[in-house]
Formats: sequence, C-alpha cells, structure tokens
Amino acid sequence: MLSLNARDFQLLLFVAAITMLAPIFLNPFPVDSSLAQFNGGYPDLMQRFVIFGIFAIGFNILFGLTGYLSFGHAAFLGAGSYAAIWMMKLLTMNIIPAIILSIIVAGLFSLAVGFISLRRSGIYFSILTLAFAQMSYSLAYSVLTPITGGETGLQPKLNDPRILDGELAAGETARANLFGLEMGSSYDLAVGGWVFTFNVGYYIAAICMLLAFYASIRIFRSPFGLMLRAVKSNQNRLGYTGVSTRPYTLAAFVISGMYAGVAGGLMVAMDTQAGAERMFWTASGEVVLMTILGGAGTLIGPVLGAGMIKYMENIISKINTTILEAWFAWAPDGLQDVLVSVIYPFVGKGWHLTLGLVFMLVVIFLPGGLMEGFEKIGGLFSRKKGKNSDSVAGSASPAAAE
Amino acid sequence: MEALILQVLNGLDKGSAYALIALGLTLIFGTLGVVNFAHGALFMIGAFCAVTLNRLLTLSHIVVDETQKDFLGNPLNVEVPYLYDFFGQAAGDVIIDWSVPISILVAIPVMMLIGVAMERGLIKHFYKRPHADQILVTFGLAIVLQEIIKYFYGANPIPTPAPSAFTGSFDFGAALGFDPNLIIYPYWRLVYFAFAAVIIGAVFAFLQFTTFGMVVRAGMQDRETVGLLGIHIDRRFTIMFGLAAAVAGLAGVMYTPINSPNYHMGMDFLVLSFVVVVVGGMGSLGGAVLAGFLLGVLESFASMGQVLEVLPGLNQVILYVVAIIVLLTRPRGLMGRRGVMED
Amino acid sequence: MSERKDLTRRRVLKAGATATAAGAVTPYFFTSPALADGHEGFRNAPKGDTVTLGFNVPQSGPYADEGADELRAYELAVEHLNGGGDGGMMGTFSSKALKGNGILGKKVAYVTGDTQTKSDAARASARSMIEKDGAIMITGGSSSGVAVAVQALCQEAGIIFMAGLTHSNDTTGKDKKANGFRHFFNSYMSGAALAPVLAKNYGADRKAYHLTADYNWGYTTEQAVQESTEALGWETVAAVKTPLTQTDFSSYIAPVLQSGADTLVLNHYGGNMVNSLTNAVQFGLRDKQVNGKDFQIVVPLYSRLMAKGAGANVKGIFGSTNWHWSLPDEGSKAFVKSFGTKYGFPPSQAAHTCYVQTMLYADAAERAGTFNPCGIVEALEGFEFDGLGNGKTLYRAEDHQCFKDVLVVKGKENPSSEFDLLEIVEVTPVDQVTYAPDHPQMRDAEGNVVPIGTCNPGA
Amino acid sequence: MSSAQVSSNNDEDRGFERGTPNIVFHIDDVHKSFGGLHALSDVDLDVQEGETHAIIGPNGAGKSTLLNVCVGRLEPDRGAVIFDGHTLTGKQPYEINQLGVARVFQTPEVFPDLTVLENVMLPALSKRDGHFRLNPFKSFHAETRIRDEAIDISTKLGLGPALEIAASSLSRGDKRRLELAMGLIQHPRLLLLDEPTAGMARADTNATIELLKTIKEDGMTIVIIEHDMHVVFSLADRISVLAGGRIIAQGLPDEIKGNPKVKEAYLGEEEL
Repeated sequence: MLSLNARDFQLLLFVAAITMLAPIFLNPFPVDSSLAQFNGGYPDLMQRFVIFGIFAIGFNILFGLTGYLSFGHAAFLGAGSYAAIWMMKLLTMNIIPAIILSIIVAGLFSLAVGFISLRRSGIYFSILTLAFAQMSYSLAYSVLTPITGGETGLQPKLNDPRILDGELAAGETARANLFGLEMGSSYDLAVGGWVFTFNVGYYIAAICMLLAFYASIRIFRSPFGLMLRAVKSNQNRLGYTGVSTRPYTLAAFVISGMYAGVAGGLMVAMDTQAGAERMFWTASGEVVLMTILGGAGTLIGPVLGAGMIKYMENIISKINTTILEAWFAWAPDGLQDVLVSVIYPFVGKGWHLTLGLVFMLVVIFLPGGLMEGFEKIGGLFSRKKGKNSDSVAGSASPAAAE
Repeated sequence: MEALILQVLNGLDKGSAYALIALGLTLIFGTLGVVNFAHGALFMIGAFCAVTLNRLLTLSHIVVDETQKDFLGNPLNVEVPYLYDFFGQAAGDVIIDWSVPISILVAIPVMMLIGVAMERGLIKHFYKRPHADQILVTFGLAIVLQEIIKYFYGANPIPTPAPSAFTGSFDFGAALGFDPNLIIYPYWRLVYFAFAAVIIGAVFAFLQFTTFGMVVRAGMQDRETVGLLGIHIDRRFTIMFGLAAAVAGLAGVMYTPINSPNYHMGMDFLVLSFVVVVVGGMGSLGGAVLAGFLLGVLESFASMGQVLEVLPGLNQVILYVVAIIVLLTRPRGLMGRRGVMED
Repeated sequence: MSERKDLTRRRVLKAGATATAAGAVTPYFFTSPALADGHEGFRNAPKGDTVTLGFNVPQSGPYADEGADELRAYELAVEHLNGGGDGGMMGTFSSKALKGNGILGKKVAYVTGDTQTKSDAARASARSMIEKDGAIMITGGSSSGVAVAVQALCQEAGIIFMAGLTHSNDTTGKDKKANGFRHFFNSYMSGAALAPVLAKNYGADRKAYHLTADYNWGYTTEQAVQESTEALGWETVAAVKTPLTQTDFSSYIAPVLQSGADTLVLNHYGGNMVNSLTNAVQFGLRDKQVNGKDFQIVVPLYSRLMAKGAGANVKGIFGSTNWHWSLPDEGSKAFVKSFGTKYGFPPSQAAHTCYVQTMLYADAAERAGTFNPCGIVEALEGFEFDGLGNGKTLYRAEDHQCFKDVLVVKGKENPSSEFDLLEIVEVTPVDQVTYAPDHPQMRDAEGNVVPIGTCNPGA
Repeated sequence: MSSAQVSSNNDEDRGFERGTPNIVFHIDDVHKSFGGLHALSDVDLDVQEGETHAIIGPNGAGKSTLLNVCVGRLEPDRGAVIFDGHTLTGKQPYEINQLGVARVFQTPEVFPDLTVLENVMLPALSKRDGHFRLNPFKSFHAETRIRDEAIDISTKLGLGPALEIAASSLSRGDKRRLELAMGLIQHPRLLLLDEPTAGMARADTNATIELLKTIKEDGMTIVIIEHDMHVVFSLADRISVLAGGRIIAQGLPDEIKGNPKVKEAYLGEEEL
C-alpha cells in the first residue's frame, strides 16, 4: 500500500490512528479530577507534539541515517518561522503561502550552511553547524532587529499591509487561517466528565506530520536512504564503492532543513509569533535530545522523543505546591508534608532536574532510546524472530521472505 | 595604541579562562575519548566551592540588636559569624576576606573526588558508546548538577569578592610611560592570568616530566598499545579525569571574584569551550591553550567601539566566525591530529 | 456538526454535564454563546464558583528568583482577594470595590507556568493556561520580550494580560495592545526621572559612555537616558552594544577611561547588570578622576534582587526603580507587612507590581461587574487610584500605561541587612515623567504611531 | 543467474573488441616516499585487457602502497596511474571506481551496520547512482534486478544463509567473502584484489580460486596482490615482483619461478 511494505504500512496506519485520536487519549482524566493536571490534550500542546515531531523526523533523516550530528538545526526552524511570519504580515494570513515560503527559505539556508559545513565531518561538522546557528541567533537578537523584531520577536500587527487580505473590520484581529478556517477554532466534545478538544490547527499540523512521516518512511526505504545509511556505517568505504558522498549528505542536510522549515512555518501558523530564542543552541540541542531519547535511526522514535520532552516541559513544569497538596490531601498531615517535599524538587520549577535525570536514565539503560525500551517490553510478550522491528537494520527482512 | 595594548591584556585574561576550561576538556577527551558536556558544570561546581566555603566561614549565630529595626519594625537580628568567636573579629574578617584563595585548598580534593566519582560511577560505562550517547548522558548530568546547585543556592548570582588587598587596578600605562589611567588593569585579573599560567604550566610539566604523565601521553596516542605493554592505563585515566575536574574547578574558584557565580555559568561556558577545543584541534592540549588565548584576544578586539562602528554585531559572532574560518582552512583545527573525532 | 471557535472545556463541561446522561456518549454542540447570565459572550467565562487566573513567571533560567518572588506576591494577592490574611493593600487601596470574597463573588483559583524567560515557552505556557485551565487573565513575566509576546497572544485569544516586570517602552509603545496593561514604569520614565538627579549630583557638563545590552530593551533605555541627559547638557561620548550572552565585560569597560568619558551608563539588566557593574568596579573606575571630576557609574534600571548579586559594588550608584519596600506610605507599609510576615523578607519591586496588577484586575472586574475583557478594559482605562504604594496613579486610556511617581535610588553605603541595599534619593513626581502617547520614543521604526486596537473578548 | 549472464552484461558495457592485446592499465614511473623512506621508486607496470596480473613481493615491499596509489587513497610524489586513457592520479576514489576500477580490501572494510544483502547491493547501486541520484521516494525493494544478482553472487560465495544478518556479525573469513562479492557485483573492468584469501582456510581458499577462475574466464582484468603462492600460480597470467619499492622482475609465472633476483628478495621468507 502506498508503495510501502506491509510492516511499514501498518506503522503508518498506527501513527495515523494515534495522531487522529490524540485529542481523546491525551485526555485520559476527567476535567475535574485531580489528575487532570496530566491531561495533555489541549490544542497548544498537541500542536507542539506534532510540530516538534516533524522537526525531529527531519533531523533524524540527517542524523539517524548519515550519522552527521548537526548542532544547528534550530536555525532552519527559526529562519522558516521568520519567513512565515513575514508572509503573514505582508501577504496574507492564509497559512499556505507562509509554509511554502518557510520551506523554501529554510531549504536555501540549509543548502548554504550544509554546503560549507559538510566539508568537514565528525565533531568539526557539529561545531561548524553550531557556529552558523549561534551566529544566526546572535544577529537575529541584536543587529537584525529591524527584520527579526529582536528580543520581542514578530507578531501580526493591526497596521500590517497584508496585501491579499481585505481591511480588518473594526475590533477584528488578524488570525492565521486556511482559506477562512481559523487555526484557533476548536470543537469540544463533552462525554461524561471528560472533555475532548478537536482543534483545526492541530489536525492541519497532524496531517502535515503524517505526510512528513510517510515521506520519511519512503526515504528510509529508498536506495537514496541506503546510501545515507552507508555513509553512517562506513563513509570512507563508500567512496571506494563509487559514491560521491557529498551530494548525498548535502541532500540529506537540505531535506532535514526543509523539514525544520515546515516545523517553523507550522509553529507560526499555530501561534503567530516568531522569536530569536528558537534559534539558540539549546533549541538545536533539544532536537538532538529528542531524536536520541526516542531512538536515532528509528522511524517513530524521534516523534516519541519530541512528545516526551514537550510533555515534560509543559505539564511537569505546571505542577505547583498547591496541586501537590491537593493530590496528597488523603494522606495524614505529616506524611503529606513529606510526600510534597520529596516530590516538589522534581516538578514545577524543578522540571529541568527531572528532564536531566530522564536523559541519563534512558541513555544508561536504553542505549537505543525509548524505542529500545518498547522493543524490550514487546520482546517479553512475543518471541518473534529478528530484533528491532522498526530499526533500519531490520528493513530488508521482508525482502528475504519474498 | 593604548587601546590595542589594553585589548591584548583583556584578551590574554579572557583567554586564560577559556584555555583552562578547554585544557580540562581536552585532557578528558584526549585520554578517555569522552566528549564531556558536564565539564562546564565542573567549572560551576568549582565556583560554588568558593561560595560554599564563604558561607561556611560566615556561619553565624544571631544576636538581637534592640537599637536597630528590621524592615518590619521588629528589633534587628544581627548575624555574628562563629569565626569571630574563635579568632576575634579582626582575624575573622581577614579569614573571610581571603575565602576565595582559601577555597583553592578545599576545591582541589573536592573536585578530584567529584571527578573520580563521576568517572567511576558513570563515564567509564560510556567509553565504548557512540559520542552522541556520551554527549547526551553528560548533558543530562550537567542539567542535574546545575539544578541541584540551583535548588540550594537559588538562581541569582552570588557575590564572592576577592581579598580586599586585590581590589583596584594596576596602572600599566604609568609603568610603561604613557599617561596615567590609559592602561589600567584590575589586580585580581592579573592574579587570574598568573594563576592560569601556573596551572597550565603545571599540567604540561606533569605530563612531560613524570612517568605517570609519559604513560598517559602514550595512552593518548595509542591506548591499545599501551594496554598491550601490560600497563594498567585505566586507573591512570581515572586519575586524569580527577585532575581535569580539578583544573576546571580551580578555574571556577578563581573566577568567582571576576563574575558573581550563578548556577548556569557552566552552560554559558559550555558552547564556548567546545568552540575553543575544536578550533585548537580535538585532543591537542597545546591547541586548546593556543586557541583559548587566540579567541580571547580576537574577542577583545572585536568588542572595541571603533571596530563595531565598521562592522556592527561583530562582537556577537566573532568566535563563530573565527571557528568557521579556522575549520575551513585547517581541517582539524590549529593543532589537531588526523582521525580524531572525525567519524 | 457546527464548529465553533474558542470554546473552553470548562464552560462546555458544565453545560455538557447537564446535557449528558451519565455514561451515555452524547456529543454536545455549542450553538449559542449567549446564555445570558452576565458571564457569557467572552472567552473562558468562569462557570461555577471559581475564577482562574494564570500566573506565568520565569521559574527556570537566570530570572528564576525574580519569578519566585512574583509568584509569592501572586499567592499573597489571591489569599487577600479570597478574604485571607490581613488584606494587605486592599485596605489602603482607594477603590473599595473589593470585598474579600473573591472576584464578583467567585473564589479565586490560579494556575502557574514557567516562561523560562523565552517568548516561545512563555506563549506555550500561557496558551496551556488559556486552553486547558480556562484562565481568564494572564499575568507575570520578567522581561519585555516575554511581555510583548504574551500580550500579543492574549490580544488574539481574548484574554486580559496584566504585565509583570517589563520596562521597555515598546510594551505600551509600539507593541501595545488593547487587552494588555502595564503597571510597571518604563525606559522613558527612568531617563526622565534620573537625568535631573544626575545633573544635580554630578553636574550638567558630564561626558557619558553608554554600554547597552544589544536588544530592544537596551535600545529604548539607552535612547531614553541619552535624550534626557543630553537635554540637561550632558554629552554622549560613545554608546557600545554588548551581546546579551556576554558574561565578562572587561573588554568593554577597559576602553572607557581612554575615551575621555567621566560617567559610565550601564543599560543592562539582570545578570548582565551584575557582571558589567562588578567588572566596572573591579577596574577601579570609581576611584579615578577624569576631567577633574570623580568618575561615576549609573544603572538606569535597578532591581534589588539583582543588586544583591553585585554585592558591595552597588554602593553609591544611582538608578531608578518602580517601587521599594522602604517607602513610607500606608500602602507600601501594609504590603511589606503582610508579605514580610508570610515569607520572612521584604518584597521586591517585581513582587509589588505583580501584586498590584492582580488587585487592579480584580477591582476592575468588580467595578465593571463582569469578567468580560471589554468590560475590564473599560474599567481600567483612565482609572485613577491611590494607596497601592506609588501614590496617585493613572492608568492612561491611550496606551494602558500607568503614570505615577518614579523612584530614584542609590546603592546604600552601610546596609543594615541583605535586603537593605538601596536608599531612595528622590521621588520624581509623576508630571515630570509623563509623556504624550505619540512621543517619538513610543513609535515604531518608521516613526508611525501604532494603534492600540480594540478590546477582544475572544468569542 | 549464472556468471555467463554476468559477463555478457559486462561485454555490452565495454563496447570494445576482445582478443587484441590492449594495455588497459598502466602505472607510469610512480614514486612515493614517506618521510625519508622510499616506499615506491620508478614503478612501471602494464596490465593487458583480460589478463590476470599478480604482484608479489616480501612484506614491506610496497604492494599495499602501490594499490593505495592505484585507487586514489594515496597521491604519488611523481608519476601517474592510467586506466583506459584516464589518469587516475589526483582523482577522488569514487571517480576512479566510477571508471570501472573496483578494489577488494585486504582488511575487510564492509558496512558493518548494513545487512549482508544490502552490503552487496550497495556497490551495484553505487555504479548506477554514484554520481548522485536523488531518488528518495523510490522503494529499495523495487530494485529487483540488483537484488536478484546480489543474492546470486552472495550465494555463490557461500553467504547465502547470512543475507539478512548485519555484516558486523560476520566472521572475518565471511567478511572477506563479502568484500569479494561487493567487488564482483560492480562488474568492474579492472578488479584490484588485495590478498583475497588471507586468513581463509585451505578449502575456502580453493573455492575462491575456482571462483576467480570463472571470473577470469569471463574476461575481467584482474590485478591481484597475494602472498600465497599457491593462489598466485593458480591464477596469474603474468607476475610482477616488487621488492624494496621497485619492480625487480616481471614475466610469465615460469620465468618468475626461476628468477634468481626474486629468490634473493624472498630469501628467508618462503620457498617458491
């Protein structure tokens, strides 16, 4: 189906089902229950899941396949965001031109950066990409303020030209839309104590992610993808096999840069704001962490990693003492205090600590990332032949059966 | 002219901080082959050794002073350091005043211990793992360490002054025959520079002139061969990790009077120190030191008002521009060896 | 299937719960927003007996301590609004609409989030408060970048934004929004208040050297201080931009003396300020004599929390601040007392502005009789009040900026405690810091006045 | 699939007539020194179309250096390597390969993370896509022609049962077989073999000889560096002897066997 083998098609269907039903299963707790704090099914977070999923999928095409560790991919996301917001300010609030331009700008930018950086490999490559990204960030934050808005970033303003859109009616705000369908629109479904929010923006972003995911499967399973994996495996040898590796790595770099552009454009589409911080090195580091945390080189791992980090950032950081006290209200006073004071350092403002610990634990015990964890769990239940079902190493197995 | 001399001084001073951190990072990378993203955190912990010692020295008991009022209008609680009780106020003040230099004595064993514990407890399991895994686990560790510090010390910078004997600045200009006040430089920064020079010299001498150092250098060149010679290289590498941690820690201790330490100072230095190490050439100790000073001096020049008028924003990007130019013209940095960290 | 924008789950839940038999899967379609009980027709209209406020403050990153202090103030404000504690400034506030029974009879609940002092993270956190928690108002923050970003978000979402600590002119200048309000003062006011004091203390023929943080807030502050001081006869020798990420300012400070300047103005905030000031003092600049005058350093925006980081280096250095706990008026005393009693130390100016903003919001809702953002805006625009620590204050209708006296402070020579770092030198009267809404410093890059727009109720 | 089909494909690619003595590979006066050490001096060598040319010599004679110069891994100080009218010197390794020169490495340099089948398919894909072909959406499994051939060659080399396992888990001997398969599937016009049987058991060595014989019969030009004289004399049409970086003798196997200079060079090494 769709030129995928059965296994990949199942995976795609699975991911499609998950993303389409995410508003439901991300809200497992009734709204008024004390565990509602853990519900992640609100539009902003769901949008972030899929947008950073796209970013990580794209990054994985470069890092997971070729092994080139870019420490500057956030720059492409940022460039895409700026392109999109300018398109919205100047042309129209419709997201299509914005996203198209963000892909183009990110693609061109990554072409330029990749062309120079790929002259080196290993950590030298990483530092080159880092240098370009940090330069972009520093300049965007300071001397390029007229173009980037600097510290405050760019948002749509009442007096923007927006050539294709008509004048705003009095009291109306410019909103990102897809031919009139506003990204912020939602439909709420109340079932018993549960409320599920179906948000237009989320579904548009989710469809983009499915397309991105599908494209990534195709790339993984293509001869082009094989070349990229060979680069990671033994780049030197590949030269003696007759492959000019630079064009391949550059193509991978640009493709992943364009993925970052899509993510950047979607970020602006979902939340009309572009700022320089999203180009800071920690943002580049974040996508590296997402990919490794989920499982570099696996198809679905980076998406999982992205979801995990964004969930912690948005959910764990919002837990405060009041909430903790409510949770442990059942406990006797002394015990409640103990429980609260034990957990408190790890939540709310301490969410970074939890994040750091999770990184360490995952890397120490699951070198293959979360995907390895799932495989281990899966392995307990079934004793199928061959190990990693999703990893690229297993990709040729269906062929053998033919 | 005066401006240039001044910026060279500045550059050397900045460079000495960069060089110290890069030196430790390179020691760890060169010996153990581990990319240590927690190195900045070690620098930060070193600085907090000084903060902690200062706090310990100023541990106080409270005396209620009825003549003064606190902000709520209650009698003021005056804190009197226990030190005063032991040594008297005058001597106590001197000890507190010198808390930063005294912390060096504390920091060396503490940092060695932390380094060895880190290596034995965590890093040694990552020798054979890909660099990406090393980066992730040490980055996780760096976050954990800085969050722990933040939990105990808060997020704000904590002033940790130098001994009052070193306040003020030395007038180089007057000494060299220029007009006074044109080339002045703070005493403590000169101390820092001298200190860095001593540490760097000591590390090099240690590697050059001791048997231990020779074995380690040989191990840096070719670990397997040294292993084949029946030399237990692992234990020496553990000690080297402790040493590198101590170097980073000392750099941190001495840095506290220059900039008040805060919990994220390590992260601020992390990217920069990697740029320094890579520009110098991965695994090259000399390269790390050279690149540290080079980048320090160039950064200082780029921050001159006259330069910024011509090239606005150059001060924002100078380190990265230099890194890009160096890496494109010298593939392995200034003094890098072939085949190190290229896959 | 009808599709409606901007619903919140709380509202739907309550309505839905009545319409849904237990266990039955009955979708609820929201067709008419006007159920007309006075709390409808706008986003996140509170249902039931609580109203949720969103406190969005930096909890991680370099401003975490400031954020923590803001959060303390918010918790205190909520306590007072709900009738707890000693009522704080509710007793001194000139408006007596608040009764200590929550807001409009609804108990005040709150959610917290972490801005990380990053626009993206701040907006993500604010959106989760709006979308998930049904917050009716967002407040907090400790930087102008975050304030402008979140303010724009709230305008779009139809939520009121009560800015926390934000000092850039832009927040109520070129980036002002109808749904956003700022109590804190701004760069222009700092300049206007500082300049006369500086001229009085240091003379009118000073040569100033500016070091400016290379981002929006730095630019507006540099411009404000430059224009104000030059108007009084000062000369600006040089203005050098320093990167935000700079930690060691030695290479910027070393050339100051060579330039012939006799005053150094540090347009830095937070960590930058601590480091640049520490470095400047290290270089012994203040012991020098230039042009026959003692060399002086000025820090336009002081924060006591940050000044603590610079230690003894702040002694004798002039700056401005929005509020200080040592103010003798009844409002300040009441606030310091209830904050100090609860937490054991005096509040910072960030805590003060956040507390006041919460009170002002609650009061506006009471007076308007609704939580509808448009009602709030109407109640706050042109609102004059007193008793909240800054004397008589006006929330100007044109740009939603508070106009009040500005404090000029100086680092104290002999602090009696770790909180007693600043002394008030002068309370600059409000007339002296008031400017026209279309003042050039409040315009955008092309010199146009950006309209504030109209209030957005979000539904 | 049989090797007959393989060779007929090959002939089409070549497009020139067989049978005429045609110098296809020429090493022209190559010098290479490392520091003060002359690894290669005045090396001249001609290889004719379709012949199997063995280069032998004692350890340290410069055999591997010569091979490295041929495939572009090392740049000679002087002289040139010419293949079919193209100067190889100064070209990138991939360009040399694209001209039809394949190398089988002495120490196996396979792609450890890929499966054996992928390892074998890759060189065939390289031959087609090596200059860069952006086909990200083409399915790898649609490459049936290449895959069939890869399975065929692997099976012939005894790798049939290992097709789906990662190359890293192969034994050393299997890796060498894999190397050979990777060289053969490219149908190179010139195959450079660097000690193809080193480390193999006797039986495997003989099987490899048989395989190489069939390839040789198909007309492929082969340059083989070998230590094992059994292999050399089973396969070689002509032999060059390298010692101390110089060619000390060149000729038919029988001539070399009797050459006293060669005996001298090999003194203490191994009886011929």
